[in-house]
Amino acid sequence: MTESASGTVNYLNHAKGFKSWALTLDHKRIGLMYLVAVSLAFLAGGVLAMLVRIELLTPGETIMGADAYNQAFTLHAVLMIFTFIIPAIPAVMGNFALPIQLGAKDVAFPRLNLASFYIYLIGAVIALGALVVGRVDGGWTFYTPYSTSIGDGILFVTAGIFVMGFSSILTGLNFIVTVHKMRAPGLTWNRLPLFIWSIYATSIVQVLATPVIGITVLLLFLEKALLIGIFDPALGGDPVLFQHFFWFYSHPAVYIMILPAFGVISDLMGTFSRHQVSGYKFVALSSVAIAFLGFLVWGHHMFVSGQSAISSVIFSLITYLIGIPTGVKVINWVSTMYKGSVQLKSPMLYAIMFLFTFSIGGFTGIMLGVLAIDIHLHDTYFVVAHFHYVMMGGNVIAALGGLHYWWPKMTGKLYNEMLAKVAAVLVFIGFNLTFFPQFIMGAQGMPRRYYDYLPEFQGYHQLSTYGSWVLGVGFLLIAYYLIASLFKGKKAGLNPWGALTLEWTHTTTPPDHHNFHETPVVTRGAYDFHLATELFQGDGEVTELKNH
Amino acid sequence: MGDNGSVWLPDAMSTLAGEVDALFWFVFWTSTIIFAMVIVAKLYFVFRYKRTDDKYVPSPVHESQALEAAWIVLPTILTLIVFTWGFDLFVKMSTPPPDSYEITVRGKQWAWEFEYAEGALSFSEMYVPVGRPVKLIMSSTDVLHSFFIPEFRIKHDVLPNRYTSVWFEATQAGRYQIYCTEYCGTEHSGMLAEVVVVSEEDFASWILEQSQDLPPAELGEQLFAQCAACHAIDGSVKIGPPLNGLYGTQRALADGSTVTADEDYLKESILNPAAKIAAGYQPIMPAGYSGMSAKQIDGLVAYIKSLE
Amino acid sequence: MDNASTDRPAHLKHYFVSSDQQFDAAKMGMWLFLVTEILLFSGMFVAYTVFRVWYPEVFAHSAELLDWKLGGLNTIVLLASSFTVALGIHYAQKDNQKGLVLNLILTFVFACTFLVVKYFEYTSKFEHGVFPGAAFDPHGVSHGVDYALYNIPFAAQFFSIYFVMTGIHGFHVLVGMGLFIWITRKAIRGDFSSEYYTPVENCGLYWHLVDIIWIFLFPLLYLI
Amino acid sequence: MSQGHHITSIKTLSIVIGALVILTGLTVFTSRFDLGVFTVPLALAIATTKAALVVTIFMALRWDNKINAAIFGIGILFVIVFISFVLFDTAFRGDLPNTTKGTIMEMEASEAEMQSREPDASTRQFNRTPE
Ligand code: HEA
Ligand code: HEA
Ligand code: HEC
Ligand code: CUA
Ligand SMILES: [Cu+2]
Repeated sequence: MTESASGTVNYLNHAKGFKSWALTLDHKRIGLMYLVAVSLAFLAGGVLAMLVRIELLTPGETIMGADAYNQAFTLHAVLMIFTFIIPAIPAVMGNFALPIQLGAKDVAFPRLNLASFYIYLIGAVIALGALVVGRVDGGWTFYTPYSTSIGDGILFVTAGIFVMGFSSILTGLNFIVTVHKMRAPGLTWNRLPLFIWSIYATSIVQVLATPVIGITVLLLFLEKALLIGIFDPALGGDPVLFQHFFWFYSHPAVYIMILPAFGVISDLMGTFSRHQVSGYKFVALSSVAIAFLGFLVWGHHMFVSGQSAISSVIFSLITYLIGIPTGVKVINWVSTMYKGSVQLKSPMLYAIMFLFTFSIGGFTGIMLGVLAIDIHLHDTYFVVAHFHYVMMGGNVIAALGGLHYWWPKMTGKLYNEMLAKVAAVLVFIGFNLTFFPQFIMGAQGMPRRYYDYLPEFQGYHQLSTYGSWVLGVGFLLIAYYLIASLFKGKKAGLNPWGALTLEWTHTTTPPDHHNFHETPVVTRGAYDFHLATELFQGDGEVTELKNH
Repeated sequence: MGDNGSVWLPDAMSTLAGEVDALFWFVFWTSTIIFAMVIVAKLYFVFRYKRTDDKYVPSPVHESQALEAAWIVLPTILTLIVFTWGFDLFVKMSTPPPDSYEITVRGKQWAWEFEYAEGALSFSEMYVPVGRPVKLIMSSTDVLHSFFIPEFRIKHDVLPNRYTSVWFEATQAGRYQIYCTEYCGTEHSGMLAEVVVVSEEDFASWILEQSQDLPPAELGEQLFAQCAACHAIDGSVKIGPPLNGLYGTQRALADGSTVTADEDYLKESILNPAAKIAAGYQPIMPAGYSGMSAKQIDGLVAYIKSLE
Repeated sequence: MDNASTDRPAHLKHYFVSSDQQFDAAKMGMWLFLVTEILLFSGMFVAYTVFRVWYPEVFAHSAELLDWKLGGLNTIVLLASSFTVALGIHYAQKDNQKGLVLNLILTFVFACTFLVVKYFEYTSKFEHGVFPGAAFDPHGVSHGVDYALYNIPFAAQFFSIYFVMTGIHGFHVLVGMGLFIWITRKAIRGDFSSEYYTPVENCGLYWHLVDIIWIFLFPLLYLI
Repeated sequence: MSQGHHITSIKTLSIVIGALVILTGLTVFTSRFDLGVFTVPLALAIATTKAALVVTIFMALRWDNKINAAIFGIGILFVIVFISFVLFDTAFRGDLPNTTKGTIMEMEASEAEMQSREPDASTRQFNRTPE
């Protein structure tokens, strides 16, 4: 990255040395540091997933014992959820792109932003301390009283999650204030890029829900350390109450994971169809609707837990309602392409794949929300498949789309488009091969969190494991060409995709240290391609931009 | 698959299973149809409106409020249908008929124990009569478990502080798998059992047989089902030490001393496992077996003695 | 960094357009932060409500063990400190340095008083074996109260909730004291004026929230 | 710029602190009497009034930007959601017969009590739902 973008001064090269990164207040650099951290977390979580899959290749012990397996899937989930997927899009792409899309010079509280990053790192390290101290095998849901009766490792994991929660809260708080207070002149709410709308909605959820996981893990910590008897039935507590606490956060948290993905997809759909995103207002407001409704459905994880029927009914009903704003989005994305000009670059390829995989995940979510059906499907591989389809097939696929979209802007380099397409297809095939069979075996009755299983499920498990290998190859390929692009990638133009948001039209590639030399004045919506007068361009060509 | 199962669902073997399946298929097919429409439209648009001219900027399409509203109203109606249906069935599945035959089920790390009204006990096999509603009254002696029989489409968490129940009416004799589906520790995946559905007469005679006195070693063999998750009897090491050939040997303990594995030692190991810890093992054997009757303990000891 | 043009005051960060924007942003951030605090405490209130609904008699009975006089005293102390903070901000807005500093110091003193009272409350409970969690074992007699009478099922839950709630609250008081030391020093240095007093305003907001939490804790734990 | 910011007069602040102290006295005073079902609502109503005074005047939300009031309101709303939705479960646990109303601990306690009353009540029944 030494002399990117033909020696012009930009945020990557204006200052050098370790300190200029470690102490930077620049949202773009912080975004990049998150990118590195989050990728490592994904790598670690992914390696554990591979081990889990290999273990399940045959019934009984394949490569590890029951204890090791239980810790592997717990750690896989904790890493993936708390250290990877929650910060993935907001902290990486949100940090990088959101202030520029707003026409701001930085986020509202840059110091807080840097602090969030370090808090995240500290939290992650504490959580991993559990590995050193003792076994943690409760599953990522840590249901009591099992979780409080296992080793002391649980204290570290809860402390780590507590700390990482602050990072998430502070990031969300920062973005809400930034969106409210730092929009460029002319950038009305109706003109905001949909990415911003969805990050905004996400931030609301982060601010409102994360404190509750804080108090939950704190109480769990005290339950273990002092036996305070709120959750532990042996001491007069109620284990189902813990589940309420946990899911009050963790259901909204799934919208922390998916709403940013929605935002990325909206931006990709608009840009690569070169068309107004259809139903702009509906798409924007449905994010906020999902954010709020998302708080009212947590009990759908507890239909067989022994909670009262009246709450099951309420939760089930509201669960369906979430499908409606989501459906509004899906259908509007599809109709954005209608009479558009669709270009299948690799980011768009991911967006198209997203529609497929996320919809499967969403529809199976609706099936799980049906009271009578969930009784059969709860805690089987059907649920495992559902949430990988929404998290991996939703968030991760969208994150890959976003990464490929913003990569040229972040690094100033173009990656190999051919390899990118191959990798996208590999990921798509591998993903479906891994997780589709899990729907079937789940419906057949294969319970989750099983180290050993009955021989009749072996065929499905094998398919799934082979799929995970294809997936692994796909990710390795992505890692390869992205890293390679840093060293020998072609120089990226100002606006290789012909997008209309400010990071493409009003700043250099890579962006200047202060984003803009003059505060941009916005005169049109984020997807008003027909009002744009600048030339659209192919790869690498330099465009004449109106305001430069 | 079996007689009335499919690629997706296992055989439906209880009176309500068929109704659950009907709902499942309704949701499955409506979802599939909507999904297919989304995907077909998507693919069609991708190819139909593929970019050919790099300079071409399409003009915006006028949005139809009516269309937007339709996307909101239609799914709402569909989901409300599914909700009502699912709720209705849920209530049915949660309300056992008053004349149900009752079995008490206890989950413990990591075995199931079934106690019948007549006082009979069984482990890892639950006998039930065909064609008669059966209600299971369940509790746990340690952590959360969950009781799941796929063929009957029933599942409910088993809690340590509360009785929960499920009910079913089996429609055909046969053996079906019981799983634990709430994560409960190392051997969670080994917490299996089977439900054995037999005719009303066979059930009656089985119960009768159970209440008769068994020779101690045979009683012990039955009871041992709940130990089998941790103790092998073929010399292999599971979570606990193998118990065959144990009797009469010298045991090294974790504190460095040794002890002869006589009857007293066996008894103590069961009643108060923490007292003497076998070297090389974690002190994780549950203390919950002290509740067994003297006869049962004697049976277990006799059985362990008999193991070669 | 060509922004540092002449008319920008020293406290204005380069990425803000105006002092007003900066002030509004900071204040909005603070309100958001307060909301996260409220939700953090909400977990404890949920636990309290659930157990209270299940065991109302036990909770009403256990509450008798807490000294409402000390609790009431602390309520007044915290209310007074809220008042002095509000006064402090008033003086800051009026450019009255002395008034500001004096009131900040008073607030700090009230906060100390609160914690001292809390300390005596805690120790008098510990003496009689009233601990959170498994160590709960009330015994002995003091002021004519026989503690052993409170050794009933689910009283332990009440006291666990009491200690966790007041403990977290006390921690917030401690943090608040740290904040007041910090801004008092700045105030003495003369950093604040009617043009710029954002930190005072935000610390004040935080402190009022701590007060509000206590306003609810007091009747719930001590009185009913 | 301070012209834009509301300055609360010392008089207003003093009135509020007076009211707060009086309300504190009132809540202590009323708690001395047994008001039955009104005990809790009354205490909560007084506490809410006090909190509202602090929020609107001391924290100056009354004169503040509307967005801050909205933020605060949403926060309170979700606390209410949290408490009430949890109560939908905990207050109605056991409304279908597949979960018992009482915990095993409670059932055993009432069982023991019944047995001590009528010596021959020896058959143990699990599926009874005690009130
Ligand atoms: C990114 C994460 C994410 C997302 C977005 C979702 C989205 C949804 N989830 Fe999922 N879920 C998880 C992550 C996620 N989930 C996780 C991690 C678990 C398991 C946790 C654990 O136990 O470990 C879980 C578990 C889970 C359960 C509990 C299962 C069980 O344990 O028994 C349920 C039950 O209701 C559920 C429902 C839903 C629903 C209804 C949606 C909806 O939001 C989906 C909405 C989308 C659509 C419906 C598709 C698009 C819509 C249309 C094209 C319009 C037409 C639609 C209709 C007519 C309906 N989820
Ligand atoms: C974001 C969330 C997320 C993601 C992305 C994944 C990804 C994967 N998961 Fe995960 N999983 C969960 C969240 C997630 N999972 C959760 C919450 C659970 C529940 C746990 C519980 O029950 O408590 C679970 C459980 C779970 C199970 C069930 C275990 C059980 O119940 O017994 C299985 C089994 O197949 C599985 C498999 C996989 C696989 C094969 C992937 C693959 O998609 C992984 C692919 C990734 C890689 C192969 C990494 C390669 C990456 C690179 C090479 C990157 C390059 C690096 C740089 C650029 C530095 N997961
Ligand atoms: C949770 C797993 C678990 C279960 C279930 C379990 N045990 Fe054990 N058992 C252990 C472990 C671990 C040890 C070794 C540590 C010790 O000595 O306590 C052990 C030790 C023993 C010993 C002493 C063996 C020796 O080598 O010295 C006996 C006898 C025994 N168990 C009998 C039983 C019987 C009988 C049951 C069922 C009624 C049972 N156990 C159930 C885990 C278990
Ligand atoms: Cu018992 Cu899992
Ligand atoms: Cu959910």
